[in-house]
Amino acid sequence: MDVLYFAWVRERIGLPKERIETQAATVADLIAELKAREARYEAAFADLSALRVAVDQELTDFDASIAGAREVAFFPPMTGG
Amino acid sequence: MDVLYFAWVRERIGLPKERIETQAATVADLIAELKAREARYEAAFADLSALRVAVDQELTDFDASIAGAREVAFFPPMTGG
Amino acid sequence: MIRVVVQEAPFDFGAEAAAFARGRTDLGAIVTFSGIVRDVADGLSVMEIEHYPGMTEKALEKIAAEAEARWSLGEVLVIHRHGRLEAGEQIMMVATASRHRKHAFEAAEFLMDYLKSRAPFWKKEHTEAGTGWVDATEEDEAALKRW
Amino acid sequence: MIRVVVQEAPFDFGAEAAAFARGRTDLGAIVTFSGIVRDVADGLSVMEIEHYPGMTEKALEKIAAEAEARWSLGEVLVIHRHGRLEAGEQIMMVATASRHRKHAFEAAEFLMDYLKSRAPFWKKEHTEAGTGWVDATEEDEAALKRW
Repeated sequence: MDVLYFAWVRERIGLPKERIETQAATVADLIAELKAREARYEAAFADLSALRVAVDQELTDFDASIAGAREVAFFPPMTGG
Repeated sequence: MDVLYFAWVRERIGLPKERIETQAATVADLIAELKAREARYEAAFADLSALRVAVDQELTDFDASIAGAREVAFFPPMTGG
Repeated sequence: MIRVVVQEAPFDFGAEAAAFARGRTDLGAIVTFSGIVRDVADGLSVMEIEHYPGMTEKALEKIAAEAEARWSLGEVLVIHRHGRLEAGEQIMMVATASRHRKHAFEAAEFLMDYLKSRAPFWKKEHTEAGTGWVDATEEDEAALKRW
Repeated sequence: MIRVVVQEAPFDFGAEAAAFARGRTDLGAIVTFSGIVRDVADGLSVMEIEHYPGMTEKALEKIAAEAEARWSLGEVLVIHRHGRLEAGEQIMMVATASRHRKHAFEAAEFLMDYLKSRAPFWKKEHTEAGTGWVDATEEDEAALKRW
């Protein structure tokens, strides 16, 4: 699936988008997998309260299923308007 | 002093403005004086709850003093906007 | 800064909206309200707006000054027409500019609520069904209690 | 009718405001909100707005549809820019048209509150003091509880 990063999450991880093959069942599982990879992921996902997630372009929670998802995006709280 | 009428008050009384010499102390006294004059005043001032008054272009109450006032205006509740 | 305009002539809503608070880079939030003559039922309608020259301007200035005292506003604009207006014509507009969107919104609502019931305008409608003065509504009077 | 526009290019606020709900003589009340890049402190500032192409449009459509479901609205417009904006430039606008001023006001405030915290935009400020992502505020999050 495609994993997207925006704003300072993108800056910390160092790229806007990557393709990840995963067996993770939920967003939380995917985060655990990413954090285990490298320090930059550990840093980006250190404080989940500062993060938001969208699965297939819908805002959702960290315990949401990602089974069959095409796209998971991580970003800080939004600041539109 | 000048007495002004607007909207249906003007239509009932039949003129927009008239000069009135009066010793009335308050708006209510002036109204009593006008009502005693002619049926069209009686009709216009029949229901005071449907009327508003301004003394020298400031909204006020029927018990307000008109001593020294240059201009008293009667009209229905306003419908601006 | 307060600007109050009472006139019979049409005004250009788009141009007024675009010019309002232009160049004020200290104000991030701008709200406008504009009122349009509605087609009452299906018959073409004409709206006649009577006002109290002299008092009208004073009342609008006072309402705008009150809004400036209550909220943090950089600019306030009130334009209100009188005379004969056809369906679809713009009757009036207010605009408020603030650093904060909440201030701009609340001040614009306040201006409208007061302008509806405390500025000396009276509307008469001419429709196919007949002619009559628009009644003030209890709803409009009640709206003032919020402030 | 809902119209949602997400674009990098500037838009003409006056022209959009003037064209909005034009000819809808059934709608008497029109509210617009527009947001402008403020000068942070005294240094000239530049605002960079990042967004999530695809999700942004969907999120704005959803927020606008929710407003239409809650209030009696004839027209809804949302325009939001992304990319690099200088102080004084218009970031976005919303517009609502209704028969009732209360509906038009509330719907516009609702759109703004949701757009602030639920549409995928992120602002980065470049000022003389440095560069940084704008933090979401508790105030903006709390504003959603009203609805």
